[in-house]
Amino acid sequence: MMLVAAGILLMLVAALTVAALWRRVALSDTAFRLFMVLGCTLGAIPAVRVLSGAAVPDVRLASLVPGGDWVFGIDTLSAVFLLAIFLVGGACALYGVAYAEHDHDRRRAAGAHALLAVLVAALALVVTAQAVVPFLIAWEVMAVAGYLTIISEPERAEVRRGGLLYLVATHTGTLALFAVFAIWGNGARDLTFASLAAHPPASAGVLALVLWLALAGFGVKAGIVPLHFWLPEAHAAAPSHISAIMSGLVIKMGIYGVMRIIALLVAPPVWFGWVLLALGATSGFLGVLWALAQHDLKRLLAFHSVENIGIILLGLGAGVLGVGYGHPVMATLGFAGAALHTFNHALFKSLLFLGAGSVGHATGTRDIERLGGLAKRMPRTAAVFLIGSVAIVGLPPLNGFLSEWLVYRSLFQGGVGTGSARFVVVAAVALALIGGLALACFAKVVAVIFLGNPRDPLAREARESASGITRPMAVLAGACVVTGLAPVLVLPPALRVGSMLARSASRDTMSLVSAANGPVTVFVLALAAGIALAAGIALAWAARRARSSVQPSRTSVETWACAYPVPLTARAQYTASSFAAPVLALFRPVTGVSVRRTAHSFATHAVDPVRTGLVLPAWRGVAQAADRIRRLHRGRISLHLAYVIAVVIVLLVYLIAAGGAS
Amino acid sequence: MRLLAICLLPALGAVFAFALSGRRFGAARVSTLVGIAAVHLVLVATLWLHPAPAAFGGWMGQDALGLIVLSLTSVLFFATALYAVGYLRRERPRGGRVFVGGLLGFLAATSLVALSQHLALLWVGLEATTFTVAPLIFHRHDRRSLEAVWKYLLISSVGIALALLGIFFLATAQSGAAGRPLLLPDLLAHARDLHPAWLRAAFLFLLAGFGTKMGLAPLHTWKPDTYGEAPSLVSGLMAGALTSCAFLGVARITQVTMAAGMAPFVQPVLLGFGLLSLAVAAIFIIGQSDVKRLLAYSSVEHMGLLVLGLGLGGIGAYGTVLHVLNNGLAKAWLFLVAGNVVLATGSSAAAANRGLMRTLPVSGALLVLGLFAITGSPPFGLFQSEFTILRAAVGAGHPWIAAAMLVFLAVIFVGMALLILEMALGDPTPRATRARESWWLLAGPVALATAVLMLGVYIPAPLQHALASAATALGGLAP
Amino acid sequence: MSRNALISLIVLLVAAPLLPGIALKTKSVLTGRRGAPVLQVYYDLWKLGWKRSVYSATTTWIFRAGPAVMLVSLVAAALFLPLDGRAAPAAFAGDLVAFAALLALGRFALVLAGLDTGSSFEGMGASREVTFATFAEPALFLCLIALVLATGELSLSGMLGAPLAAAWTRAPASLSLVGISLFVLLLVENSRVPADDPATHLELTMIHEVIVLDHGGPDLAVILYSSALKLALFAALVASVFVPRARLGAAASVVALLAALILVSAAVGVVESAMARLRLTRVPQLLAGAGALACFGIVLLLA
Amino acid sequence: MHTAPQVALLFIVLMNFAVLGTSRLSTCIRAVAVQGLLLGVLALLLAPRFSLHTGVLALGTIVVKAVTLPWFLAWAIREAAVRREVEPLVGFNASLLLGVLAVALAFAIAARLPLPGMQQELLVPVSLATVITGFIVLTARRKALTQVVGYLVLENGIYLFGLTQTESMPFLLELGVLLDLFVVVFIMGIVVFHINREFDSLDSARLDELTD
Repeated sequence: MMLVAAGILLMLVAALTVAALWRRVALSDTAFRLFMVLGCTLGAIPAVRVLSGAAVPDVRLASLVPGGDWVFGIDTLSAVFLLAIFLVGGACALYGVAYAEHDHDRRRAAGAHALLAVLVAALALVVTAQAVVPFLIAWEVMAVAGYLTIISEPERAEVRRGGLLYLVATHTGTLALFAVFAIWGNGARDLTFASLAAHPPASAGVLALVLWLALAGFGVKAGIVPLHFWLPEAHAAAPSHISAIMSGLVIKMGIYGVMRIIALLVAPPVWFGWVLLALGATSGFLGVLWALAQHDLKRLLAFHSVENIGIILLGLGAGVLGVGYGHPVMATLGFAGAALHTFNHALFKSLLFLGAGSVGHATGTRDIERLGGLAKRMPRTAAVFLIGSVAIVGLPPLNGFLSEWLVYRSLFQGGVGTGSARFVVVAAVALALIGGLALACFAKVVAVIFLGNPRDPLAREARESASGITRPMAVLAGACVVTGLAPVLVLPPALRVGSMLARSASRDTMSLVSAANGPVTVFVLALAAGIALAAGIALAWAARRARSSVQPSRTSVETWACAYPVPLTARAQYTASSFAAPVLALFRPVTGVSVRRTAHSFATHAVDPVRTGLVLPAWRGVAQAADRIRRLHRGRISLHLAYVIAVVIVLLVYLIAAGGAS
Repeated sequence: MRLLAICLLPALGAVFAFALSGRRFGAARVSTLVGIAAVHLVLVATLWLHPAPAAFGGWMGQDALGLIVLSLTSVLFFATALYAVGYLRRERPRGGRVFVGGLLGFLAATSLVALSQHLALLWVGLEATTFTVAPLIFHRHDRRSLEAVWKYLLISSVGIALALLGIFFLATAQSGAAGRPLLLPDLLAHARDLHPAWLRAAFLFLLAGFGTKMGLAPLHTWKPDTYGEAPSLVSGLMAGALTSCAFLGVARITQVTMAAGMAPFVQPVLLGFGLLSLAVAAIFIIGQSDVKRLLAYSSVEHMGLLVLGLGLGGIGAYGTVLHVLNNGLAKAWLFLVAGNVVLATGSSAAAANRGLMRTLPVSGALLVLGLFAITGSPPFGLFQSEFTILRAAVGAGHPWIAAAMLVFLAVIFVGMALLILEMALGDPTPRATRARESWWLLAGPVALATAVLMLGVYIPAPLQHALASAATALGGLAP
Repeated sequence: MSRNALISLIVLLVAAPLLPGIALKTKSVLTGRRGAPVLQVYYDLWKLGWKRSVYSATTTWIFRAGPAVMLVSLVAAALFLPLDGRAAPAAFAGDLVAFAALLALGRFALVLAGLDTGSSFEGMGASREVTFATFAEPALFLCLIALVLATGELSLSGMLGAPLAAAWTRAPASLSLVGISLFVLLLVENSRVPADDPATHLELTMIHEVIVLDHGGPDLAVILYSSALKLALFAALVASVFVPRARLGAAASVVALLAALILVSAAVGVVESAMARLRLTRVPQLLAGAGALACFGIVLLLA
Repeated sequence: MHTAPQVALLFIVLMNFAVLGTSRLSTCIRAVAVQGLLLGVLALLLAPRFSLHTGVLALGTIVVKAVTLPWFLAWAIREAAVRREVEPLVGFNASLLLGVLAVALAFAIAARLPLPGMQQELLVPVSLATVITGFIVLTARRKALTQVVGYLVLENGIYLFGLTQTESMPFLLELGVLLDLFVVVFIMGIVVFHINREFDSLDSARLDELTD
């Protein structure tokens, strides 16, 4: 734990140096890069050690404020998140420095870097805090640092609105967390997680209240539908490397919270599992559907975070049901799937956001309808974005498939079991539908942005981003590929987390690890065999052709346009709206899409139905009610004195009533 | 002997400052203000190291609760004095004499309230604060401050009159019992044999009287006008120190009633006032457009929290006493920063002050951090006290009160965030250039901000001990 | 990886192009025409193999990689099917998910390759392909879930192998429902008549043919072979459900496999001759119908 | 002999009604002056034995409540040149009615609060009645000066109750209370003077610029 503390300290030092010497750009940038990389690696070491089975001693500070000692420690659950934090946090920090290299306002850039370092440090503290008070303090510092990084360009009204929506949502969530820990810690000896675990809520009613409040509090941060309304706005407002950290890490704290609550509860109730399953399915389905309807790249990716949170919840739900119905294997696989998907999502989602940032940086716009043909102009960004897309859709060779496979595996394990756990298997259909929609969405994104002809001069003049920007993306993409192709690296730690949450005996985990490890390697071998077979045929065929007199292929031809005399213009291509229209038509009531159809153009505009239909009207209602009450209170002095007299009379009546009673 | 000095020194200073009429004595007046503030702070600090014996025939004494309020007042006054140096240099007020005299008189009055063990003496001190603050509110001599001071005088005097009636009721209640009349130690010793009917009446009227001075809803109507129109440092002092002294009055009578075992009678009233204040603050904060009026309603909210904590008992009492300290420091910090804003742009309306982070970077940052502090976000002290009060609400078996408290806090956060963030972050009005912020105007708020941040993370041992004994005195217990 | 499984795999890979020919042959015979020879697809493959491939200027490496990735994914998917009725070359608990994901990978590659050309026809095809996929995947999973519930096995080898025969005795009704819905799935996935008409020439109505409009020469050959292989995979799936071949001998199982494939493609031919194309918006309802059948099967099993 | 204090108490209640009923400010001020005088007399009557303490106290009361403050208010009237409460928020007859109700309420409350060892059972109800009358005048009138008069009536009611505690309230504190009262009313007078100069009318209803 000391190393993590050292890492965090280094990051704060990085923040201070960049804030102090912001005038000397070169020095502060290199110092910042050095400290951040050093801090992240130092912090990552204990995480890796814990994940590989070793134990790291806790750090216990005497209680200086009410609420018992401050304990910090790393268990397997925090280790997974810690590793993701340091990996993605470091990459985003380096990307941020390169991104702001030629930013004219040096003061603001330095401020942004310092805040980013504080945000990563706060994230590390949140996952290592093992007591309520430090957890809540780190939680709010993370929320506030997140807010300040989001509004790095405050002059734009859209940024201010997005930031405010984020801040209000997280603060309300934090208040719900206050209630959770106040209720849970009511009878406990002190407010450390250990004593909370030793003293679970007594009655089922209190447990239900605590769980619903925890779901609300952590759900707002994680972006579970319908509490996700702030997420797209905040991501659209923030600079891309901040959205990467937001989506990759900050919303994962919501998931970490739910997992920590499950870890603290000896036996999470069965209904909680079904609720998680239902929320996961709705969040997943609605998240990807709304993503399909978006044209703003960052909003689209933000909605996809909601979808992936849905998938993680499906895993968690399967885990809780496994524990509830007494299926340790199902529980372990479910939790392992959830933990692994959280880690994977942190990797490929931040990769996609950095890619979006690179595209935005080069073209200056986020609206994908105006892009196209960037693969030729920005080959490295295109390749990396493609890797991210394949991973997020969960297609075989990469890590996204691995974690989705674990979740599927736990759901099917339920089906094979006996008793009412068999109904769990139906959730697999929801996951399949989500997968199908995700495929549609990312086919659209990749095709509309990178393939075909550029639809706008902006896209035509785009240049590849500097190496400082593409290098962190390459690192993340590499991580995705490695974890995808070498599951033996990632599966054992994930299963170790799963068994910790499912409280299954370690003996089971080892058998499970071998059970899970074996087949996946078989899968990779099968894939390799397929490639080898196809390559063999192709080579043999190419050799025969080479001997024959077939001319080489021609590449100067225009795309075939049914022999139309004029060559195809960019307008002939399918746009994002037209590509997604048939799918959205199937789910019209839920998508919040408004179609604008004129004689010569077709465009859809999508708005988040929860935000416009539920949250904003609710707030307007409260404000109007307050306004009406305020109008009763005009400024006249006699009215104010009348209030004083009214109080005196009420107190006198109370005196007589109570006086008589005692 | 030191207790007398703590009260008399500022009084003499006030007379001395009042005597130095004319502009050429301006520097002398200001140096007396800062000098006396410093000496007062040192004297109070010595009280912490080795407590002073009771003085003036037992009428003045030092107990945990009084000491906390006294040190809060002294710290706030010193910060405000530093601020006043910068303020008076920039404002060049006509009545500099009245201004400094009033401030020092205010310090004397509040010190008297904090140290008095005799309830009537406490009443006289509190009444004295009313007429020392009145000329300060009327500082700008324009139509709006005239209306503010008239409303303040009328409502406060009516409140104080009710408190006087309460004190007479208490005296009658004690007529049967042994011990010197109206002296807190004796009252507490013989609490059981006070006449119950009169004690109840005394509690209610004292609560109504001091509640008006505190600004509990619905007796709060003078607060937004007064804090809105008075100079910011005066509003800061009133919101931080004056309300704490008024709360001290309520705390004294609660001590007596708790000792007399009347908790079932007392607690519902306190809870009622607390929730009503939170509700009124929430309703009036939404859509607020003036930052000082916003802070006034925030003060109503925090007074509601104080009384709520007191009414909940258990660790709620500890939360309340800690909250007095936190709220005082945070309120003064925010009012001083609002003062900077008003000094730079001449108006406290949100519309006129957009883009503060660009024009007044340090004040803008302090304002945004202040928003998080005053709404009880964790790293700051107010989170500790509000969280303790919440835990007390759950512990005392009032889940609905805890729920209502959280809902109101959420709505208040939204209202305040809407205003303050729009001010701090909006695109600056074109003519506003980056003003140079003088060090005098920033020293106070920065010091107070670090104090509030410290209290959020670390409570020093002597303070912890004082808080615990104050909580037990109020019928609660330390967490 | 028994010898028999290897032989069945090779038989499948070789015989794949035969199936579209048989389907076409049956359709033309039933509609009173001689129709193209059964081996027509082999001739096309050979012809295309020797042609020069032409690539449009707007395309990138994705256009060239599309067909290759599709072929590889389908071959890998074939490895998981228990073609000899007992065990697939590669099998592990949860490989049904891998099978579905490989199909999805193939589809993703094809769609991207199509969109790379920047022509509206490919865009149209891709959009429709993706729309049908959103319903096809859940339908496929419903069928697989039903098989899991029926046989209590988690890998395709188990589900479609020996335990399936025992399962038939226990729940014949639900398994037949699953078989039918798999057959409907086959028709939609391989763009057979009710969903799409392989013989049409009007690009606006095509789905699969229009995605590959710009592919030529060897690329088109690979794509033709891949789609034939995909048809063979689905036919094998349907065949394994209806005709459990676990108890037959080594040679007998291979013959049985071939016979089943021919039978299924003939059935496809019959359906093509009997029905006309559905309107585009009806196809999702058709898939939903297939899904409903599978759901009904599941309910029967769970009840 | 105890009838004399009762007579004085009855006169105080009469003065209450005078303040409520009259529309002329000068009558109000004279009524308050008489009340102050009666308070001084009562202080002497109620004290068990005449001592320097009670003598100085009574004298102080008379000087402050009966002489200086009314004189100061009269000066304020001349300064502001205002004669009459034009149209009060609550009509004069309605105020009188409220006054009667106030007395009834006071007696009801006093019945529930038995004053231990109190020989003068009339004193508590009268003081409560005066307090409530003070409230009525404060809220029912628009002129700032009338509101100050209302505050004085309120203060007299409380002071009247204070007389029961002569032996428990040390001398210094009585003076403190008197001093406070004097200074507050003095400052109110200055503010009234400013209101008159600013708004050239004493109608406090005009003071409603500060709203949310």
